[in-house]
Amino acid sequence: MDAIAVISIFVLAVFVGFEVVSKVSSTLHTPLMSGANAIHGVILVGAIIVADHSKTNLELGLSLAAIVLATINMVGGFVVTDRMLEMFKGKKGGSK
Amino acid sequence: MDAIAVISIFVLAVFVGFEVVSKVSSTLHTPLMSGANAIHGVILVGAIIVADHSKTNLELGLSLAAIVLATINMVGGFVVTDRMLEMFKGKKGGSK
Amino acid sequence: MSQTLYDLIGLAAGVCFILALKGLSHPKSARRGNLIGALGATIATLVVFLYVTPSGESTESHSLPLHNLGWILGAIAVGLIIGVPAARKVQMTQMPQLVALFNGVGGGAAALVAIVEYLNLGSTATTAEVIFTVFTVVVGCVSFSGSIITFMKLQELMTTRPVIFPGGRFVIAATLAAVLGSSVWVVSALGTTPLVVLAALSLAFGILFVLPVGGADVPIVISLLNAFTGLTVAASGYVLNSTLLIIAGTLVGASGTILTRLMAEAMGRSLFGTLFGAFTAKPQAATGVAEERPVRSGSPDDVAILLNYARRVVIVPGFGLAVAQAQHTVRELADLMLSKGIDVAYGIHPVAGRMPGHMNVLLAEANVPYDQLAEMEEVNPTFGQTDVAIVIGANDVVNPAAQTTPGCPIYGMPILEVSHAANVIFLKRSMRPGFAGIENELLYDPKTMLLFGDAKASLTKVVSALKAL
Amino acid sequence: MSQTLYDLIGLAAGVCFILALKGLSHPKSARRGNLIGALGATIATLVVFLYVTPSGESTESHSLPLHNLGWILGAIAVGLIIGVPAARKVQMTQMPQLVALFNGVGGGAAALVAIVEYLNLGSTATTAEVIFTVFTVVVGCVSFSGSIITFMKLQELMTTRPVIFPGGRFVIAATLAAVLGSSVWVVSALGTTPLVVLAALSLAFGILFVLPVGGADVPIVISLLNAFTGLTVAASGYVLNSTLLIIAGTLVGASGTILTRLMAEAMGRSLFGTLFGAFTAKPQAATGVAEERPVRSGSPDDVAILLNYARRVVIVPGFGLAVAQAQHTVRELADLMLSKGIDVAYGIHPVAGRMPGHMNVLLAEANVPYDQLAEMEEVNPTFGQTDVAIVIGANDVVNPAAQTTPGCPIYGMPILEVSHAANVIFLKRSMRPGFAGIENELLYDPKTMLLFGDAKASLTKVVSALKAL
Ligand SMILES: NC(=O)c1ccc[n+]([C@@H]2O[C@H](COP(=O)([O-])OP(=O)(O)OC[C@H]3O[C@@H](n4cnc5c(N)ncnc54)[C@H](OP(=O)(O)O)[C@@H]3O)[C@@H](O)[C@H]2O)c1
Ligand SMILES: NC(=O)c1ccc[n+]([C@@H]2O[C@H](COP(=O)([O-])OP(=O)(O)OC[C@H]3O[C@@H](n4cnc5c(N)ncnc54)[C@H](OP(=O)(O)O)[C@@H]3O)[C@@H](O)[C@H]2O)c1
Repeated sequence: MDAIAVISIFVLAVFVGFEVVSKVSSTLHTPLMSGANAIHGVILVGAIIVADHSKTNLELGLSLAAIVLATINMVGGFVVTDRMLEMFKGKKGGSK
Repeated sequence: MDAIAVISIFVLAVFVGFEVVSKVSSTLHTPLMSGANAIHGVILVGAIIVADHSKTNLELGLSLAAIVLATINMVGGFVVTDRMLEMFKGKKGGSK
Repeated sequence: MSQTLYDLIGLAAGVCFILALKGLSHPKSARRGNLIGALGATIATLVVFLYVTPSGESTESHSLPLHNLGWILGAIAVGLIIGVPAARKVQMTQMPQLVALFNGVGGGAAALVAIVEYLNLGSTATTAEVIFTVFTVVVGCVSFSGSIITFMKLQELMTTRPVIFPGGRFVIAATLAAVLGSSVWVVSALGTTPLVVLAALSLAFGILFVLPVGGADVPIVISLLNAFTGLTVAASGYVLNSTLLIIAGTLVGASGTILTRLMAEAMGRSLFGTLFGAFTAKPQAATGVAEERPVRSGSPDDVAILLNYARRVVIVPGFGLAVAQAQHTVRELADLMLSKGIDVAYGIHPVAGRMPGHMNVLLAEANVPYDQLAEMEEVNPTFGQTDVAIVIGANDVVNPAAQTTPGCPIYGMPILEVSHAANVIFLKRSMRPGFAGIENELLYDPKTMLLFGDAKASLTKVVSALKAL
Repeated sequence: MSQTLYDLIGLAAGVCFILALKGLSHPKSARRGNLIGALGATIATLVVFLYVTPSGESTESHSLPLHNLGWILGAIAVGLIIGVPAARKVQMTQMPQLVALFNGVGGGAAALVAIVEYLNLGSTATTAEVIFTVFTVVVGCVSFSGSIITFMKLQELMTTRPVIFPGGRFVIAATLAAVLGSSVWVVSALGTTPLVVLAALSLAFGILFVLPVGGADVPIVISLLNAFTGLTVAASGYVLNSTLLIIAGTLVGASGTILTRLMAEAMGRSLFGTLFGAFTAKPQAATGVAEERPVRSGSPDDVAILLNYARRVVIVPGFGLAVAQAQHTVRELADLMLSKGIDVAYGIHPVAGRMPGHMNVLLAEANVPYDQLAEMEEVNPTFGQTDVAIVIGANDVVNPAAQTTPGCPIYGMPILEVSHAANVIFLKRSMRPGFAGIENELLYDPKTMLLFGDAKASLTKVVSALKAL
């Protein structure tokens, strides 16, 4: 992909990120942070790619470590965000 | 530029366009339409490029026509939008 | 200038356009937003003179200056000479049609660019390029001819009512089929003839597509065509390999689509119904003829007396106020009433006039303070406590038919419910109906008083009568 | 799977992430948004097993399955086994540190990916790739070690107060300079050693960068590091030629930056001051020691009587409520007061607790109706008409020092002005200060009554006392 395409994608994604989040209420700051945190766990994809490319044991070891960390970030992040948000639905009332 | 880059740019620009405009009040519908209209006058750039590429008189004639139309769209659009918006500032009061 | 620098400047122009749209979405920053957009457009135009991306397939760069530079500058000058004075001199009442026109020429320009590039590429064009060219030609031409028709409708060069002829829907469907057929023809056979046929058919389709649209829906259609033109610009960007055009065109396409939906909502129309009006609407009996039924008409003095003893008055302005250029006079009246301790508000319908926000613009011109302008949702619940609703050159936006007569062209549009006020005064010149061409029952209501005459003249008389009291 | 299809699926995952952030910004759609994000992540992960883009320079494709497939699946399993239970079992009060930890491991993963790719590319790496690698390693390592420190602060494995040692600012500046220097070294010399040095220095810098941050600013720092990690993911995307990673990373980077600013605003902190605290703050005298001054402490019965005769009560929950897990008990108290005809509202400070929205989450867990939760701006003007403000496990968020003591760690933060209420009741266990470690003058105010003890136990006693009245 050529440089200008990458830069364009970057700039546009910056605007999307800014716009989408710019009016969030403070109640949602934490789940939003946690959800965004989970999203960058998609580095897992990168970790898998480099594990596939690995030619030495060192490379493989490091990339497996990256996979473990990225999986924790991604899966843990989505689960913990979901748990937080689950509590927000409380409105309907009813017993715990 | 490869296809995926073009598609990514397109998709991201769609989101930017949607997000940016999604909460505009009805008072600004017309200036916004008119301003967006002026923006697509940037096809003038395309018209200049094809005028430069033109090899036959037919091509040149058509691209000059395109330049005229695009210039009208772009410049006229920004001027008319500015005139509309100028009136919105009226708040401060004072005589006309 | 290097390719990368050129591209980066193009991207900067694209960012200007994003900021422009962002700015235009907020009253305070709107004007600056527009200027940022103009800046972006200027940068983009200037920089193209310094570097021209090699077209589509060919990768050879070429030396400056551009070929045909003199011609190009001349054409730009012609465009400026036509465009700037038109934009400068147009009256407020005619802005909507000017916007329609500008949009149309933009669509035309995009179609022409696509055609020239197609001729230029000849047999070297890739299939993707041909497909994008076809798209641009079709949509650009539809936008061009469609906008011309909307221009004529708004300028009242032709009827503002839906033009529906027997069998029309079949003609439209057939034209659409022909457009699609010749698109396939262009892609498979290539060559100039199919493209000319395609362009001609698309122009015809644009006309047929807009003709059946009712006058009230015209601004929605302008907005839609505007979004279309944006997409054609994006498609041209692909063919010309210009990131800037892709970004700018897509932005306009996306924001235009949202805007179209928002406008349709504000007018209480379904977008689908608007667009496929031709397929659903039946030819209607003309209902626009004024009937001979008794009405209560009054003198400026009668109006002044009613106002003088009111505690709360709501002024409902409409298109006629713009025609009569009576915005300053109405402000004078409002100030006079305020000085007499009367509670005065302006009830602003989102689609009063001929463009959304028309009344706001008009009254802002007369320096009416914002806080006196009440939006429809705000003012409707207050009509019950209102002594006089004075309707100045408005008609459709207060027409109860929108609530009571299913099938009428404005059915479903939210209206200003002036009939809940104790008294209604209409200032208009005749019994002629408004834009939608339908009778307004409220004119015959016993609590309605009509003051005939040009709005400005009538208002001036009312003001002096009120002063004299 | 063809490259194009693979890329398109990646783009679809990117769109999922956009929709996820969009959803997360609105209370109603937040949960669905998170699930859409999880869906996108799942798609992206599954599809990478079907096709692997050739890395950087090399363009040879290779046949499936992936090399080292078993190892890869095993590592994922390990990650799941660690991550899922941790996320499932963590208590609400510990979520912030868990988020910090997850963020840190993400940064670490990005740094590792960059290092491996660098080793793999060897001398074939372009300068751009090396620069992006350096960026990823530096920022990823800073994010990793910084997050670990924030985790330790929040988990109270170390002091929550700013750690400032004499000359600290020079050490930090020197480390930063060393990081920059070794970055240049990596770019110019290439090779493994410089990279290892760079990583080590970056880790050290992350620690030094976060140590001087005051406890109250920790969530801001987490958010900032989160944005940083996003950017490293985007940079990895460039090196690995993955549009998905570029989009996802940039999204997180941009939204994280905005979020950081919003959070800093909500806490009344300047972002600059927070980040460069190390360079501006002076070592402070410890103020966290409880003084020996008279306070008015009461019994549960005293509290119940005060409440019983109040017309309006505002409940101000804070971190202690979360510690004591007293959300159900507080609801019981509120319901009881309501049944006695007392006007009850919860005054929610945006940064009460240890994460923004902590109190909302906690009280929602106890099914407290939304309409009883009043935001700070709403509730502050009503304290004048409030008979009793009952502060349950909160301290900093009601500490007048934020308004009166320039230079104290929370100076400038908007607070809940409970001192305007006729009576203030504090439920806490001791005279120890809150998170920011500063004395609260309000505790010594004559109109303040203290009820010492664990919040849940105290509340239970108050409820039974109030029932008995
Ligand atoms: N705002 C938009 O975006 C937009 C755009 C296009 C169409 N529309 C449509 O336009 C209509 C707007 O409604 P509206 O109530 O504002 O206008 P209207 O329904 O068109 O009514 C205008 C009224 O003003 C009177 N009038 C015209 N010139 C006048 C003058 N010089 N002095 C006094 N009265 C004068 C006309 O009656 P006489 O001829 O008897 O004087 C007419 O009854 C709606 O149907 C709307 O859907 C709106
Ligand atoms: N919300 C966020 O995003 C966030 C994140 C990180 C930091 N912060 C910071 O955290 C602070 C939040 O303020 P806050 O007023 O909620 O909390 P705080 O200032 O930390 O005060 C908590 C109070 O609860 C009491 N407490 C603790 N456990 C208790 C228990 N089991 N029963 C009864 N009382 C108990 C403590 O006193 P005893 O020990 O005497 O009982 C303490 O005074 C602010 O400084 C804020 O800036 C906020």
